[in-house]
Amino acid sequence: MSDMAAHDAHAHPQGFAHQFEDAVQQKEAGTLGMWAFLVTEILFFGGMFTAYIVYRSLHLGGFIIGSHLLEVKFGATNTAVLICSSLTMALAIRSAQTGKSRGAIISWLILTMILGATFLVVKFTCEWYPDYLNHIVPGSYFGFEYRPEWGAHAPYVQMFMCFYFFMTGLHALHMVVGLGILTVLVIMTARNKFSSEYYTPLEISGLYWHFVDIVWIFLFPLLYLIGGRYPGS
Amino acid sequence: MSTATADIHHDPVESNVNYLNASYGIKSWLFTVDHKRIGLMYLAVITFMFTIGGVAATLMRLNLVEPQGALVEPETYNKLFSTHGIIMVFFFLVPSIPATLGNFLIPLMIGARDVAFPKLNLLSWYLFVTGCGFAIFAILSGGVDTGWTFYPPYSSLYSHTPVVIMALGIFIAGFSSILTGLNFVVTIHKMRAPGMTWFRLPLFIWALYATSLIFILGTPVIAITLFLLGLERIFHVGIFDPAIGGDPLLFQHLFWFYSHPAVYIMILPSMGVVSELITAFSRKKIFGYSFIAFSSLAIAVISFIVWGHHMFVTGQSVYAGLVFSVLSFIVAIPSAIKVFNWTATLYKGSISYQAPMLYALGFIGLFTIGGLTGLFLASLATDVHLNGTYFVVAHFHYIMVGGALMGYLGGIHFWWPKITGRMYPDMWARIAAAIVFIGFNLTFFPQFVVGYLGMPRRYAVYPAEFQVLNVMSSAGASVLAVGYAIPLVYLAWSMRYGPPAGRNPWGAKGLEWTTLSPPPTENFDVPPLVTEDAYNYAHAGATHV
Amino acid sequence: MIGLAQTGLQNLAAFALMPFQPPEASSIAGDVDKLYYLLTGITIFFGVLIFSIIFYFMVKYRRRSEDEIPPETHTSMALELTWTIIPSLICVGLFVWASALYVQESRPPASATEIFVIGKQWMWHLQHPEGPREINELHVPVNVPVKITLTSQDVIHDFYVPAFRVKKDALPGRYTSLWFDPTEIGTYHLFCAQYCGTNHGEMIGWVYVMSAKDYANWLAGGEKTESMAQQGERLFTQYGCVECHVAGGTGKAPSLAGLYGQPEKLASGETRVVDEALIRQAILVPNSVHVPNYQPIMPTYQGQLNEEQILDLIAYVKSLGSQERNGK
Amino acid sequence: MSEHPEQGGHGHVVPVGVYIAVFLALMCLTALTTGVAYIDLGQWNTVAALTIAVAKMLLVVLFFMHVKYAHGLTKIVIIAGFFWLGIMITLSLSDELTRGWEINPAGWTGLIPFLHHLF
Repeated sequence: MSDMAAHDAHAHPQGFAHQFEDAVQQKEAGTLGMWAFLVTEILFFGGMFTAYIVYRSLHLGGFIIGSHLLEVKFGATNTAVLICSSLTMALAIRSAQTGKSRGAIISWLILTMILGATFLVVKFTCEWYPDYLNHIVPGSYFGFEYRPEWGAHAPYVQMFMCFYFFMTGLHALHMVVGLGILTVLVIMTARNKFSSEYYTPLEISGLYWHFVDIVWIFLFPLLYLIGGRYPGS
Repeated sequence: MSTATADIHHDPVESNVNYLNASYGIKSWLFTVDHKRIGLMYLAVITFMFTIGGVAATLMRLNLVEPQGALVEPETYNKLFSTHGIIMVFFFLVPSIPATLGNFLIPLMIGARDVAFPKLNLLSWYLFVTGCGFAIFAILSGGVDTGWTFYPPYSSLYSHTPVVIMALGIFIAGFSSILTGLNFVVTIHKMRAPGMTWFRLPLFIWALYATSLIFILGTPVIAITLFLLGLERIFHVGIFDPAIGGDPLLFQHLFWFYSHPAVYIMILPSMGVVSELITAFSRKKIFGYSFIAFSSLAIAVISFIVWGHHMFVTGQSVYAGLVFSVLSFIVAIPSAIKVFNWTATLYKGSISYQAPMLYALGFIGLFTIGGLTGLFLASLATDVHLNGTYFVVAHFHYIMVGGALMGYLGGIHFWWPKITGRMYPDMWARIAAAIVFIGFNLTFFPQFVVGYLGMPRRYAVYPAEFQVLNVMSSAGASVLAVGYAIPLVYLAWSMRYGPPAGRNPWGAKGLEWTTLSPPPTENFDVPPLVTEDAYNYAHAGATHV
Repeated sequence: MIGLAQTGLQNLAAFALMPFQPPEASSIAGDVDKLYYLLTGITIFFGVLIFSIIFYFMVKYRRRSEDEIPPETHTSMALELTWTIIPSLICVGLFVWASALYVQESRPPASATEIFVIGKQWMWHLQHPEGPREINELHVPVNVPVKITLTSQDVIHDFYVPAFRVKKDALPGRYTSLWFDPTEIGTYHLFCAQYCGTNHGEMIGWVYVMSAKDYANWLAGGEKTESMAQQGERLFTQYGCVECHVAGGTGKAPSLAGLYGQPEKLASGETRVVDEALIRQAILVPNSVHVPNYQPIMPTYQGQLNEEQILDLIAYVKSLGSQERNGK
Repeated sequence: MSEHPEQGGHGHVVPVGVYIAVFLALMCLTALTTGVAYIDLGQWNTVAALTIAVAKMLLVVLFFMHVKYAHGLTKIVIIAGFFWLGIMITLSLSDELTRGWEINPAGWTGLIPFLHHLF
């Protein structure tokens, strides 16, 4: 039993869990765990991307018409907003790494949250709500009747809109979860839980936030830009 | 794997504090983060779920005694086989060995104090229980009638049963699988004791590592697929709907991308258990350690590229059929390698026939038949005839029940003394193992025949000429049910009245046998240091420092 | 219970006489059975091999004393390679044989007569090109290859005749096909082999394989009906198709004569062979298969025609093709 | 298990300048991908959009997510994720895109009669 006592007597940094040998092992385990989780996220979104690719190759015409119902300016703006939020998230972690004050970390985190919220506000007010009014949300009132200019592609336009709402909806859900995580991080930082020695929760939450950004980096061209936007496309 | 200091403790009566008596009360279980207690909590829940699935199976077999249905209406029969499939696959077989024995044994076998993320482990259990809750709620509110495969458009647009609730249950239980797999992978990578190199790991750990990879890589796909199915069902428009250009076969692709590897989630841990049992009861080092270890990984990888063999007759392209057929043949090879190596391990061994070994030998026999009949289904031309018949039912029951369940029971019997600290009556256990083996074959062998004769599966009523074989099958099922009931009795009895087991009742190798039975909360009284390969039975007497 | 025992006994008698395979009633059934028996042989061989080795070891190397420590055996690379390579070679052989047979099964002979089958919960609807329509019964002449074209009106079904060793799903919104050449006169089961809902187990019928003479009598004996192509021609006029698709190609839309089975260049640039799927698509989603030199003005007939009517129209278009070819 | 000396309990501290440079590159690429969509490149529009998206992803993964400085295991985990996604997409497409293919053209199925001679 002597080793158990020795183990407990070790001076461990805050946040240390009993099952680990030392802080390095704990940090590596946490990071590997998060990456493994992100792999499951890749395949979770991947199921939808696979379906998207299959149908896009079968019904390209309808997908292009559907894509043109979306506003590039909002998609591009939101892409920029998310990239900014990734930068601020990276800087928040860097502040913790370099032992900056709590205030600095919290400022970067709050800035990240504001940018994330901006994304969601643009999504809801500028895109989904007008879409609802324009009857391009799939379902019984889709397009009232199919618009005549869609011709025979009309069913596939509806298919595209299914993808648009399912994919952006799932992405937005991840954004909301991300905002929740950031809120927890702000509270933890305020309670002085992190230091330049221990900031694993910040680091792995950052991985999650960047992952959500990456999903959008692919959604933007796939949903808004496919088939081109040039005249006659 | 003796440890540097294991010989210090020889006292056979070790009645000190262990994980079971460290604290008492329901709260001490519901809020525990001890991997051993969580393993036992899984054991309780999946035994309950197994009972539900088993009752459904019993009612099905009773109904099929008569061609016109002896018991229930077709509608009820459809709900019975759906319930049986869903409960047994998603709520029993998938979590069976990983969540119970895996949780209990991984830290013990690699010499760690706990898994990497104990709280996440508890969360996984709660997710699983929540999933079970939704599934049971779906059953109580009528039950679903889609089969466990949920093929649209039947499940999305035509079925009048609570499909969404059941799918939600599976979705939530799926996240339990994902988090368990993630926990195991990190634990095996980062928490091994000093000296426990990759090639000193017990093969059970290799098998569970491979299983965890499938959990991580496959389960998210079934989650998103059922999510999309749920959306389609709720909004009556969705991406599998042929009316808007959707392809019902795409659902099948996504579904089997997970569900074929899921078969290996069930069988790989059993293979790991069998590797442990064969070595322990023949006192031999495993024959071809690295071949068995890498065949587990090979199976995990190849299992992801063979799913199209479920779809040879669905209107999948002929070219894809050819590709999936050749890939399916490839996955047979690593399984064959394992069987040959287990057999070779027995050579010149010192073989004893205690109950766990009987299960292991039963596993090899039944798995061999299950695996070889898989060749009939990987072969395109014979699959066309056999797909969707009772031949398939018999084949996958030989794998999942004859294989996975035999391995699970063998593992439970092998590690029961470690889990509870007490022995069960070996004679009863041997009788139960024999009854299970005989009952199983009586139940499922006739199904190969009736399948080749052309009887499709999922028939509530069937042409009269198939009756004899169905009656044989139903009779076998009653024997099988007895075989499953007996262990429940004597294992429960042994928890209170069984003789104390001591640290290592089987004389087996492995770190888990060097600690107390039951183990203390932090697993090892002496921190383990590993200095030799796994299964080093030939040098049992030698002490390594 | 006595009644149950009685039927049980009768069935036991039938069982004793029953071979362990369904009747071989099509040209490929024998080939499939040969492969099946080879596979069974392989299974028995390896099963017996492994069981007897294990059994031998179990007896020979049983534990004789409690403290027995057996000698160490070392892994043999030669052995590992042997039991990796031999099963691999067997698998390659099986794959090649089974696939050759499967490709043969997937290619209907050009001479096959075509029968259209629609699955719906829970019955089979079968249409002969000569006109007769059947429900859950299929009459075919012996030794004439038959191509079955399948679709479904609701969920996925599966057309399965064990005696012919053929099976294929019937999918909503798509055509799939299978073929067989019945070689034995008799009556055989037709099953639905894909779970399709409540009465899936009752979605079964019979295939009657008849001599040429009996078949001719059966055809003549039924009510006099129009052929599918004739019914299709009526629909072609009734729905106004004929106003644009004028023979000779002078109308607003291309002539359909001689089109079936020919490659056709589409406005999108791709070339597709005109088959059942393409005609169906042209009726339901016209612009997706629009051809050059014509305005994309054809309206969709989605929701106006049911599956049977679409099949009639396809039969009509096909009959135009064969007239043309016959004319040449 | 401490075979990664460069980790030593501290993550790699990326200079602020690198973050800013990556950020600017990401913004430029976003502008570029939007701009390219308004130029008619035919089939190449899709290729361009996806290439730029992959480039952006790599920037985020390597720098913001510190993978450039991480040890091999992390990289293997990520590659495995995308590899499995690739399996799912490729094999699904292998069915969906070949359904219309003729089963009896000259091609390699010409082998079939030959195989029949063998058996």
